Amino acid sequence: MTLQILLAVSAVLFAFGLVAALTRRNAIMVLIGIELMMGAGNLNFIAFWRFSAHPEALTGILFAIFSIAVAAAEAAVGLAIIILVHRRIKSANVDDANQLKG
Amino acid sequence: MNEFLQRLNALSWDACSQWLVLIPSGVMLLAAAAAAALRNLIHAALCLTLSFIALGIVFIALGAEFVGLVQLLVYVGAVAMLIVFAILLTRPSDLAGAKSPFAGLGPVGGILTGAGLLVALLAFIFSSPVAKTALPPAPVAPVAKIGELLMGSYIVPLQVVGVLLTAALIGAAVLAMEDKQP
Amino acid sequence: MHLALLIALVPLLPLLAAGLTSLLRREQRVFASTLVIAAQSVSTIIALGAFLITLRHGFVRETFDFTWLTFGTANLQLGLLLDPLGAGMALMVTFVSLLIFIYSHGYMKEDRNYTRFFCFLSLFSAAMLGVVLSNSLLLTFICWELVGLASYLLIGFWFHKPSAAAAAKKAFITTRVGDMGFLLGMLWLYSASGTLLFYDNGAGCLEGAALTAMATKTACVGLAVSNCIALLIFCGAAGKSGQFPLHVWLPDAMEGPTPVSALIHAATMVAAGVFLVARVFPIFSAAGETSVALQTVAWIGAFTALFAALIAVAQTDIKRILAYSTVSQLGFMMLALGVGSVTAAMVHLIAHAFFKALLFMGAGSVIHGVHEEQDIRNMGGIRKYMPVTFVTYAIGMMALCGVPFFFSGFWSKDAILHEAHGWPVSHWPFIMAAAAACLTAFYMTRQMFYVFFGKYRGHAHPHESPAVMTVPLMILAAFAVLLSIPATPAWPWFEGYGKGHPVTLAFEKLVEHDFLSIAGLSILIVTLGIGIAWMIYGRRPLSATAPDPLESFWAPGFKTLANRFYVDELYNATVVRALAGLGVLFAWFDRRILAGAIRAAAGISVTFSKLGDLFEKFTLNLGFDSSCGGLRDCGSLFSEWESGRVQGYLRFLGVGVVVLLAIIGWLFT
Amino acid sequence: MNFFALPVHFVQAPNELKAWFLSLLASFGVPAWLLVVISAVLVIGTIIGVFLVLFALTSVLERKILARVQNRYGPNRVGPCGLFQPVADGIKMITKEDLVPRSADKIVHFLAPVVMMVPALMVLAILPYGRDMVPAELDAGILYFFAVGAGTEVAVFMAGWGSNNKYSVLGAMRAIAQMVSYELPLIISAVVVAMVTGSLAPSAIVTAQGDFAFGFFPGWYVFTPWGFVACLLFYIAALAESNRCPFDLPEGESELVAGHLTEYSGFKYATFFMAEYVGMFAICGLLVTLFLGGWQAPLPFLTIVPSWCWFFGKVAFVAFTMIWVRATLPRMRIDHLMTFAWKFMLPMSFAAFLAAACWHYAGRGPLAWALSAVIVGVPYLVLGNHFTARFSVTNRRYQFSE
Repeated sequence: MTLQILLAVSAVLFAFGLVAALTRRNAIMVLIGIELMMGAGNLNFIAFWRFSAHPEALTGILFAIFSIAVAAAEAAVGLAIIILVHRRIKSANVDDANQLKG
Repeated sequence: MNEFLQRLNALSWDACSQWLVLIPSGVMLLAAAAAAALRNLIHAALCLTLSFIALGIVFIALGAEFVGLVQLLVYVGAVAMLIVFAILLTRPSDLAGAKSPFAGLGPVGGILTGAGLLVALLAFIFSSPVAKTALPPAPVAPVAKIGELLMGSYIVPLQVVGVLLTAALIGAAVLAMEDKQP
Repeated sequence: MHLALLIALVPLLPLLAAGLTSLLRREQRVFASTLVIAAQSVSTIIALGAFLITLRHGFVRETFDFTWLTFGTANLQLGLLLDPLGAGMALMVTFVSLLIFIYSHGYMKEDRNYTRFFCFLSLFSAAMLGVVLSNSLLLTFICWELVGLASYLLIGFWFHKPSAAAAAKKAFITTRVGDMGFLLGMLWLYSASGTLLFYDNGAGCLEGAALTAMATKTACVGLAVSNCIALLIFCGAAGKSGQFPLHVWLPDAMEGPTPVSALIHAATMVAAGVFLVARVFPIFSAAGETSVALQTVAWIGAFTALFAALIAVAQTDIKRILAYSTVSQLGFMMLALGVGSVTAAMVHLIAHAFFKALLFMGAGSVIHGVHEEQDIRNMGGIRKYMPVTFVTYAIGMMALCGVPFFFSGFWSKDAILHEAHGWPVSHWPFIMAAAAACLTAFYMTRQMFYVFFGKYRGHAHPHESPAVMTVPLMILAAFAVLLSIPATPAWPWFEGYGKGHPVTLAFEKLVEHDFLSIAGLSILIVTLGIGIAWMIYGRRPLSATAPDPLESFWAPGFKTLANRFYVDELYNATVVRALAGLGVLFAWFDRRILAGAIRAAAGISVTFSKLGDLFEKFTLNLGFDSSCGGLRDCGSLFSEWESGRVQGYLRFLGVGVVVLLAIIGWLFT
Repeated sequence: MNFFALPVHFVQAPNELKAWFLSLLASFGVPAWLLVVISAVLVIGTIIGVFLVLFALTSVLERKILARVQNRYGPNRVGPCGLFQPVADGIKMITKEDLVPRSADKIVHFLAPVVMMVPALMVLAILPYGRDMVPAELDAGILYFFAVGAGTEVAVFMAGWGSNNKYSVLGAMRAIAQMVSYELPLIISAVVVAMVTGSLAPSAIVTAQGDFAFGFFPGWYVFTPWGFVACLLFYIAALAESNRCPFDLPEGESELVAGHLTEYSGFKYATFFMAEYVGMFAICGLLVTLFLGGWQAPLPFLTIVPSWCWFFGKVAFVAFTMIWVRATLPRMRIDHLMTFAWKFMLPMSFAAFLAAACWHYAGRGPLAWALSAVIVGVPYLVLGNHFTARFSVTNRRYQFSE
């Protein structure tokens, strides 16, 4: 097993997340896509840590932990916003939230 | 006797670690693809959960046991449940009447963008000499050391993350609070 | 260790009391005030003990440091410091605060939120004590911001009044402008000296090595680093101490309850700025006795002193006059610091704290007595109804004016004038300060005549305040007189205490030539001020409706003064308007330029599709529907650029990343 | 990272037996990888077997204890004293028709009981059943327990949503809200112990509780002020996590038929039932590990009794108290339940956290004792006062649902 495989897996995961975030109509699906991309980022952290010359510094691990914490905060706030928007415009569709359009 | 069992354990671990990474990776990618593509939101969320679980297993198999468990705890225990809650709370207008699962721009451009990015990334990954590093011996990441680092060198980021999470908690509560005057 | 614990208790006790009080219910009034006053008393006693320690052992400088955070190789240390400067301040702050707390018990008796009030008061005092006793600029900054927070809470205590809420916001935001400078200065200091501890056995930022390094390195426009840092820190001090041009919040802070005004103006908030400059004085003077930083301080101080005194002449609100007098007196203190005399500044700070607290509480007593009337034109003749208040207020007024010999203000102000006179750079600050002193005597006498003499012009029934309010007044009055003893040049006790050498009684200093000339001058100034005021206001009965005698003398000038030189209006017209204008500009930019660009792109694409359309219609009429359809799709795709769809933007982002990656790949492989 | 490690100790009969068996196989020339598999299968099989027997026993004992409390007999027909009742129940469950609603999401509906069962069994891997008897000696065992345990919520949701029944969805939502809310105090009170021990490994936590004060008083964490509070919080949160009375709202039959279990019958229902009980044992086991000294004997001279006996004895005791609570307390109302979690349990667990920190830094002596007692006592009095004031007996007020 080489680093290539892990990075390729992570790239594919990122692409899936990006496609979901770009094409899906429901805001929650967009959020799911973003979470997938975050997961890909974390996989990269861990992969580079595993293959690094100084794994005992644990840098990748700590970065991944912080990244997970940030992702959790982002999900909480993002979903709260989606629920609030839904309450306002009765839709969770990203296309319908266009009140700020000039 | 004890040494015999220990030797056994070490042997078994080396033999299966590569497959312990690759098989969950495959599962994770399949689940992620399903999560991105499925029309039914709940199914998508459940596939996302499966993908997170598989990702956690990949982390554990790569030796980052703590991160893997945190990943499971945070994503499966909290984020997935939040998403599911949000889906159920926003369901009535959306699950039934959606004409197309895709946004108004249509899927083609998005998929093309994603594919383009994937091709670019893969080209880099497969041409880079860094990525050809062979697998070094398994590092150890003892929890105690992670804790020491978090409370030592990384104390400031830790505090900042604490503030961030508190702010997110309060912010989410305030955002989702019922309006007193409708 | 035990001493450190004891010192830490001084700010911690009020803090703890504030914390506990915040948990109490609104009805538990007696418990709250007892708790807060008891904590404050204990911390006063401890501060007294600390003061005695510094008194007994010659020159004392004890530091107690501990590490707050360690990250990487750097660690942030906080610490406490016991030296004459801090101990004297701490004693003054605790004592004056204690008296104000007791007074508040009487003043706020009727208020519904009595418990909350005491909680905030205690927090205020704790924060200020933290500033005073800290040995680390970082801890100072933390407590400094806590002072700001507490002042916000207290000024806006009656937040249901829109003016009070606005005043609280104004105080908070105006001081924040200065604090930004303070923060930058602190960061620069940390990067320049590697530590934020004041004194650390030779390694602190106020000690030899660091100072030399900062003074010798040059930053921008030929200024030494120490000067830049000092000026940035002075921004913060100017904000808190209400120096021009950040003085605008201080008079508005009168919207809070009167004990708060007393606390802000005497013991805590405004003193913080002066104290800060005194504390980091070595940085200011690192580049020489007349460094750029010190000159700036001196000029701003002198200007503020004169400027605020001028404004005070034309005010009619009893508390507003006192507020501008505070600004003016703070200018005096800054002037003293700027000309290099920490001692003179601190003496004046402490003396001023006592008599200004006395004046504010006296004013509160008057306001209380005439049923919440604050306009001096509606008062008059109150000395008959409130004799205790009158006598104590008169003592405070005479101390503030600098009436000779028996009042602390005379000696402290005299010392400042003396120092300013000896300043080698310029004589103008001295002249401005002398004029300000004259004006001080004038407006205070004017106020006395309006409030206490003549016939009562209001409609309420004035009455004397209860003992819980008058006893603190009497104590403060006693101090306003007694403090004159250690402030005379004949027994320069403060100077000796601050520098740690023994003090001897030397009456011959009183008859030295340069002292005599300055003292004579200041006696003359005071007499002049009081005399003119008596001529204008004392000889004829005053009226509530007729214009002020000065106004009938020179109306436009008086109006400018009464409107505070239009500084607030100036800020509204410039800063506030500028920000609003910036917003409009951005909106215009957004609408015209950005949207225009997008529209142009869309127009181009639409033109292309139109061309395609024409092409189809007139040239390739048959069989090319599909290709032209493709062109039209292309056009509509382009026109979707201005869709307002978030995913569209995200898509552009993705495409951009791909393109960038492609470019990088093409360039570097 | 050693899931299959099995250290051996002479007096530990089960370990000894396994080692002997494996070496016997090795002497017959069985390849090493097969030995590993056999070793794992042996351990896993033993654990599953033991817990299934425990489940069967408890299901009948619970009914008998409940009956005793309610002054009636309970099952007493099948076998001696009705002890074979679970066998009869099992046969009944397996032979029952497996009903799936027509409109249900078939796949999710089918997967839910499986997903429910997996974490319930997986968490058993890190419990120290006796001295040197940890199936998986994990560095972050406690974290593993909670991380894997989070899967239960997914299963509950799948069951509720997959049934396509409004009672099921409501029940599942309630269950998830309740589990998420009570997971906080649960985890924090476990973190308190980890913090004091300085390790997340269950075996280290048990070892840390092994000494005796004054030569006879066990050093279990439950006997410290913060530990006592954390233990009670953990116990209450454990009741809520395993959806047991008085927190069994998700399955409250008077309101929601049977919550997320409404549309399940036959073997799937039995699986849920089993998973719930195994989950209960697991969380009792964790409670015993964290606070009640794990497999440590309560008195020095009692160490001659095998350690795993102590572990299972304590688990049985905790499980008994849970049954007792179920027989005694009425069900809570949903808003009371949430209020209790967020406004009482959470602040109290923070207080326990603080108290433990003070206990550690004050030197773990008598002073530390007094200090931590004050730190947990004051919030308890304040919060308790607040709550009793709110729930004091007054005239009835009617609240109408909207």
